[in-house]
Amino acid sequence: MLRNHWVKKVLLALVVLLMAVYPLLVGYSNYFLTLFSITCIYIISSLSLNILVGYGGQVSVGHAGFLVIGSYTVAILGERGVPFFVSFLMAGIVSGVIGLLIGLPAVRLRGHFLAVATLGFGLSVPLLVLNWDSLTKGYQGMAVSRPVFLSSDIEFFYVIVAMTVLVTWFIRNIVASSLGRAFVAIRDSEVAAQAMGIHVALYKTVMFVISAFFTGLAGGLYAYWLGYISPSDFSVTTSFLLLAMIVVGGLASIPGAIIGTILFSVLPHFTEHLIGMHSIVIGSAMALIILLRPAGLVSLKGLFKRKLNKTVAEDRNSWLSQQAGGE
Amino acid sequence: MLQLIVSGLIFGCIYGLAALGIVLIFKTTDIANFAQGEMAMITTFVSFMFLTKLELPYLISFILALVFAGIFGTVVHRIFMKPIQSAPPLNQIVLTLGLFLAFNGVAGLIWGHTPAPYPPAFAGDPYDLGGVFISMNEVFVIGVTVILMLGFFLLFRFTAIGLAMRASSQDSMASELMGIKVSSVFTWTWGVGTVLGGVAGMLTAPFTFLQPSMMADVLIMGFAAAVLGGFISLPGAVIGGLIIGVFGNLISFYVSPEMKLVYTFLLIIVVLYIRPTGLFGGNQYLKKV
Amino acid sequence: MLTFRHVTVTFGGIRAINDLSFEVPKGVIYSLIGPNGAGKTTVFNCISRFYTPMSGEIVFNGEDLNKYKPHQVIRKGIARSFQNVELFKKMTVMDNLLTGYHPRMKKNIVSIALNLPANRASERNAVRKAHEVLELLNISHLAGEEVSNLSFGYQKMVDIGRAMMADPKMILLDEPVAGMNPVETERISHLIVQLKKEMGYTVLLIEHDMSLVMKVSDYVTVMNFGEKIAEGQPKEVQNDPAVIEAYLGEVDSFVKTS
Amino acid sequence: MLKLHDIHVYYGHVHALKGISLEIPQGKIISLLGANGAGKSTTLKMISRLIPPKQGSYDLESESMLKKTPSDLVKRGVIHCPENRRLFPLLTVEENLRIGSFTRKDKKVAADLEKVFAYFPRLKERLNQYAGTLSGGEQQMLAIARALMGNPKILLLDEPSLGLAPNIIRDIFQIIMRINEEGTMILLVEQNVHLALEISHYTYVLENGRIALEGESRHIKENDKIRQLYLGA
Amino acid sequence: GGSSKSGGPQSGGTAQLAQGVSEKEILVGHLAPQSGVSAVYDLIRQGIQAYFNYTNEQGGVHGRKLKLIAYDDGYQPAKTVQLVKRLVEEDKVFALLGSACTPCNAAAQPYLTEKGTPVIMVSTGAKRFVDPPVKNYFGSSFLNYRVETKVFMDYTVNKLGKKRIAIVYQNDDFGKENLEASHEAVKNYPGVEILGEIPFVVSDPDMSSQAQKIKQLNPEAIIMFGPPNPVANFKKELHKYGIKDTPFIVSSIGANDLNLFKLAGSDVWAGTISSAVIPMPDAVDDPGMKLYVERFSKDFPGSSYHGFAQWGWSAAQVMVEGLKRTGPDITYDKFFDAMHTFDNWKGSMYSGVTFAPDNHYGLTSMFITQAVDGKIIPISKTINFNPKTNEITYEK
Ligand SMILES: Nc1ncnc2c1ncn2[C@@H]1O[C@H](COP(=O)(O)OP(=O)(O)OP(=O)(O)O)[C@@H](O)[C@H]1O
Ligand SMILES: Nc1ncnc2c1ncn2[C@@H]1O[C@H](COP(=O)(O)OP(=O)(O)OP(=O)(O)O)[C@@H](O)[C@H]1O
Ligand SMILES: [Mg+2]
Ligand SMILES: [Mg+2]
Repeated sequence: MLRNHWVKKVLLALVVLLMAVYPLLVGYSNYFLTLFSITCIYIISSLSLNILVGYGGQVSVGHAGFLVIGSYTVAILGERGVPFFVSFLMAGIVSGVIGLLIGLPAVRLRGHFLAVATLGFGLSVPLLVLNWDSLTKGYQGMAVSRPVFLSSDIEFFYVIVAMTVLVTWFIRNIVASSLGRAFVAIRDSEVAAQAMGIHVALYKTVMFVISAFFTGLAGGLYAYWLGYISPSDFSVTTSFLLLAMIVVGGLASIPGAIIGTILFSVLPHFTEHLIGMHSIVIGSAMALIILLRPAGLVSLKGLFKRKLNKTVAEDRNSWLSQQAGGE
Repeated sequence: MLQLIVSGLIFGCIYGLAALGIVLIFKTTDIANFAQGEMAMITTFVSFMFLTKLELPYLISFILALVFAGIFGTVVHRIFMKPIQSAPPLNQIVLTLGLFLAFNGVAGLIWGHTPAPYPPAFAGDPYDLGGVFISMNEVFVIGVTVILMLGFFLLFRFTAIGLAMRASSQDSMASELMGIKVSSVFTWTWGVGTVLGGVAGMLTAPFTFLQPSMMADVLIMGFAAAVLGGFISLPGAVIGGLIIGVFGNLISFYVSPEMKLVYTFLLIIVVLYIRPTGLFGGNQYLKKV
Repeated sequence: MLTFRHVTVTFGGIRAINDLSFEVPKGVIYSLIGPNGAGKTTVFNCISRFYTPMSGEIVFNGEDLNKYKPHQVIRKGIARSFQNVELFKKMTVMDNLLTGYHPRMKKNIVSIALNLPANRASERNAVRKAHEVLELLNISHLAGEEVSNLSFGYQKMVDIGRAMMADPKMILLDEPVAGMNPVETERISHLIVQLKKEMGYTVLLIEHDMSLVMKVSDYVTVMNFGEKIAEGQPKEVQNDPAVIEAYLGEVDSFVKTS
Repeated sequence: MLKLHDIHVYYGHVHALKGISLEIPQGKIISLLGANGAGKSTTLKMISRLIPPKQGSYDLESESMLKKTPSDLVKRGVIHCPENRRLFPLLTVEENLRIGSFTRKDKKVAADLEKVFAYFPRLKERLNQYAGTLSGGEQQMLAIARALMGNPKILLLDEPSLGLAPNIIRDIFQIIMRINEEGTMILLVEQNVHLALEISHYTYVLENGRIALEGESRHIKENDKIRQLYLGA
Repeated sequence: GGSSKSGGPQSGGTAQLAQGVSEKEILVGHLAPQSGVSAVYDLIRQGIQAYFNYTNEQGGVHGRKLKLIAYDDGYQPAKTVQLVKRLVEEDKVFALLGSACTPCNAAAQPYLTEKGTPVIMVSTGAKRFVDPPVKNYFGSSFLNYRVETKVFMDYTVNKLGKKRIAIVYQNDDFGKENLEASHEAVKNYPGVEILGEIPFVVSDPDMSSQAQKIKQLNPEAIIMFGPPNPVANFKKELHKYGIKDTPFIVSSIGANDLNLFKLAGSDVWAGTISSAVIPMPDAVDDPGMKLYVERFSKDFPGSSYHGFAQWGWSAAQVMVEGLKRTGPDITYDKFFDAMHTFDNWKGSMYSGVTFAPDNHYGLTSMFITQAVDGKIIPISKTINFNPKTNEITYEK
């Protein structure tokens, strides 16, 4: 147990170090920086979605809607001269507020009903953005500029990395807390959750808000990184992909969401030149991984955990015999 | 106005047909099959091969394509779905999403992305019924939808097979203990569901033209229809489709076409707010402690 | 402590509880028995506020419970276990218990997200309490197991343990020893007495195992068809002809349940 | 005549059954006892082939059942009434019973239906209620009734008395004896050890996935260790 | 914006060859969706590839072979930005050719402008890529939307003599830009009125409400901005309601495809008016066109050689001509200068290509077409548009 903890810490430190020196490793290539940044942005999004879907059991297939809201918030506020930190935070807050509005009716729905309601949200947001010309400049999209002190890509790269680490840490804390347990409790049994004093409707809403908040931040980072945002940036496909990331990685698992996201963000790098094969490769990857690892990629670590499990089982059995012999 | 409603009804039937296949598979296997539309599309392409390459008559091609669909569905179930039958539903759904992408890509590789005209079941000019135009083909679409809906409704309600299908979705382990071969039931359902999808595809293609992405929108509307109708009710699926078709057309005309989708989902959310399990969903999440 | 006054609950045409009145005094073990479908679990579900009576009042410590929502009941000091175990299946035993501690946790989102000392302290308290409960139930060795991997008997224990986490004033136990053998039943009956004596809980118990009911109860109410048909000391009730007729049955050669 | 020899079953890495050998001879009631988690339910699930054994042999009327599916066993009259009832909550009582006779082609289904209604009159009153809304005991009755509708030759009962009122328990055990007299073999898992030993002919006691003790029920009843461990002195 | 830490393309200098140009090869990048809903755009790549293959067989450009590096950006702007960086910084291409999707190109524009990589004949007719001229952006592979719209308006009013016009537009960047241009254009014609503007969504097969609206408005002419599928569906729907004779004018993207006769039905489609910068393969007897049809069908059998593929081929022709004019020592400055020497160049399938330092439209010459007897034939002489004066002149 203790050793396990230690290994984990070293691993984490290594990962953070790797993120820090990454630009050096790729020779400051802007392409590889972008690949990494976009991956980070999707990691934040998929971790947020995981709160809702993996831990809370509330299926959302419209999560990209929050990315749109976050990214347009910084674009619109930025254009009106609102300072960076404020607009960035507002990306989360506005998205969180919309999450609240969506969450309020959504708490009554379950399973596929919720899925289709959120699908509607994901489809509608880009349409609204497209048609609300006066605010969003419609089809033309909006330019987004970074503050002067973060204007170089390498600087902003580190902002994204820092945000990713920070948000991952927040989310880890949340899911490991009473809040996270309440989410899982709602997923596993609403009745029992109520009996434990968990206000199901409230917590479902909280889930939506937290999830939307962080996704909104991710949307903000996205807009800043690319410097331009249009209504076609996030479609339902994005929402589907986010869902696939967390499921293929392994639901209700932080490493799972991260692994799944990296897989689907980096895979295209190897398939983009295969004309017309892109969706075949992505789709087959989804199907095959689930076929081979129905519980997602993190379940691979079960292979290493074998020993541990066995000891628990043996413990129990020896305890039973003791009881049998002793009394 | 009347014309709007009639056109809405026709597209409603198409959404309803797509929804029927989705609901059928869901009702039995508890899986929302996102690959449904693409499987229908492939079936439609296959029927088109029969029509153009082999120059078979429409009816023969139609039937042969449905035979293909039945085999296709069972094979997909055997290869992809059966091995993960006991995985959580969401994982299975994501697998169907993967199939959706892969099938779409494969169809693009084989048949290309240029839209092709697909013949309607009945050619001919529309009839003018006092200012409302309706063609023979459209009448046919409505007829097929209603017949299929009724047929499957009766199957589920009154036959032992139907009962076994319902039981399998609720508790597959207990169903096994009743002597039901759950995975065979599931395989059959996938076969039949794919046949239903194929019918939807072949009736949709004259409107959307034949191309790999022909079912994208129809599938989304099919899901919307299924949910509106309660997701487990076959008549609900068709009625949901009709409501969406007509409502969408009215919004399109009186408000604006680009807001059709937004309003349609708004309608669904309002309905679900009042009835969280759709119009004919019944008590799906019933649990007594 | 808890009073039912003329409570009636109906489902469609069925009267699950019909004009039921009884009173549970503080600090006793009060048993509710009766044939299957008599309405006992429905009584629990009314107290938990999953069902709302068509008429009548349920008063707990002077407050009408009907004005609360299900999740508020535990904060009034009433915890419960479930007849068919209603655990959080994918959680470990420990996490199930910790969830039982939920009402007593600090819940400041900022403190949680930043994992501030206040949050950690509250988390430590919960874990300490959980270990105590595990000890009491004698299942400490199962702390790290996912509950869906446990056999039915152990799941029942976890279910009871979870209800104990909140340190309630009153605990509702719905058939706690169903699926346990006599030795295990014995252990649970010790535990129930302990709950009353050492921890000062009031226990409301539903159970079909008469050996347990007779042994631990201070007072028994017998229901049939949603109505009270008898009440009193265990011994009195046991010999009540109406109860024998409706519930216990003739004690013939091979039935030695009591 | 059903025979298990040296059966091993694993749940992932958990070794749940470690070499079980048991027999259900013609016309007998066999009881299977053991503490929580001993592997009783696992044994039944193995027999109905819901889970596969990793090792060992399993014969029914001298034919190996290792390659069979649950539905094959149902067709041969091995009916399993599982732990936790496993009713179909969204089917009505009537539909649950109908599905109990799903594989049967004989004409006696209607008569059997009347028979189970005679056993459990409460079910007849609740024909159109969803199984999921029945009370705990009513659900248990339905689970047993549903198993009986399969016209079992060998009936596997996993804690049939669970959650039932004492008078109904008595009824159930009488029913068990009656159908046994009519020729059905029974494998009974019970926590109600007194009763189980009372009505069964032969008993196996499971401990940690192994058979710790077996013998005629009346002898087992007298065994000191059993008295101490399962009967509560 | 991107940092320019690693040497950008400009650092080529005069002595050195430009990025992506080696002794043997010239690397050219191309981005478009190649799978999913918008996969038809892949035909553009096929057109380019076919012409590159042909050129390479002829010995290449000044002895250098052309190599096309194409990626699938899936119609997602973020992907495009990522991939443009990949093309420029990792693959080190010389230029980008014929990339599709307006928002995608728009997202990449700041980066490409800064890097200075030539962007030749983007496959979008949006104004922002050609006007005001950007140093390294040259032309679009199909007609500029606004130019086309102006011509349509002019043609409808002056040649057809219609004054009450209904506009049907696709509800996206393409349709809306055209709509805006229509409103601008109509101001020049007193007495002409836009009766209504009716949007539609490209993926929605149901065009009945739009047709109903038309019936209600009863216009003298209908101008529609959309791609083939909805256009065909709409025309069918109009027919159903008996609206058969009202002039129906459709943007070239939606009309330059013989497939439409099949999609809509021959008699339904007949009469439709559109414009073109390239004649339909079967409408003219021209060696260049024959070569195209032959080569394209050989390289991509089964692909449709109408429309998109033609644009790809012609865009490639323009680029190759530019490279030829640059001479063997290719630098960016020389290349840009060479591009500016195009003055109504008729060597490609386009009816004329013009670039000047103050005009990066490229395509300013077109003609009106009409669907007749299963063919799409020119019904006007060349029409020229002058971007400087906004004047439209009809060649006699
Ligand atoms: N949601 C419901 N819908 C319909 N009927 C219900 C519902 N809940 C309970 N009932 C009925 O109400 C009656 C009382 O049920 P309850 O669960 O309270 O019985 P119980 O006394 O706990 O029985 P048991 O000892 O068998 O658990 C039963 O007949 C049951 O069928
Ligand atoms: N699905 C499962 N996954 C992992 N382990 C399991 C699973 N089901 C049972 N087990 C383990 O297998 C062992 C035997 O379980 P089983 O359910 O057969 O016990 P049982 O004798 O029926 O107990 P009870 O009387 O409590 O029902 C137990 O240790 C249990 O924890
Ligand atoms: Mg009960
Ligand atoms: Mg068991």
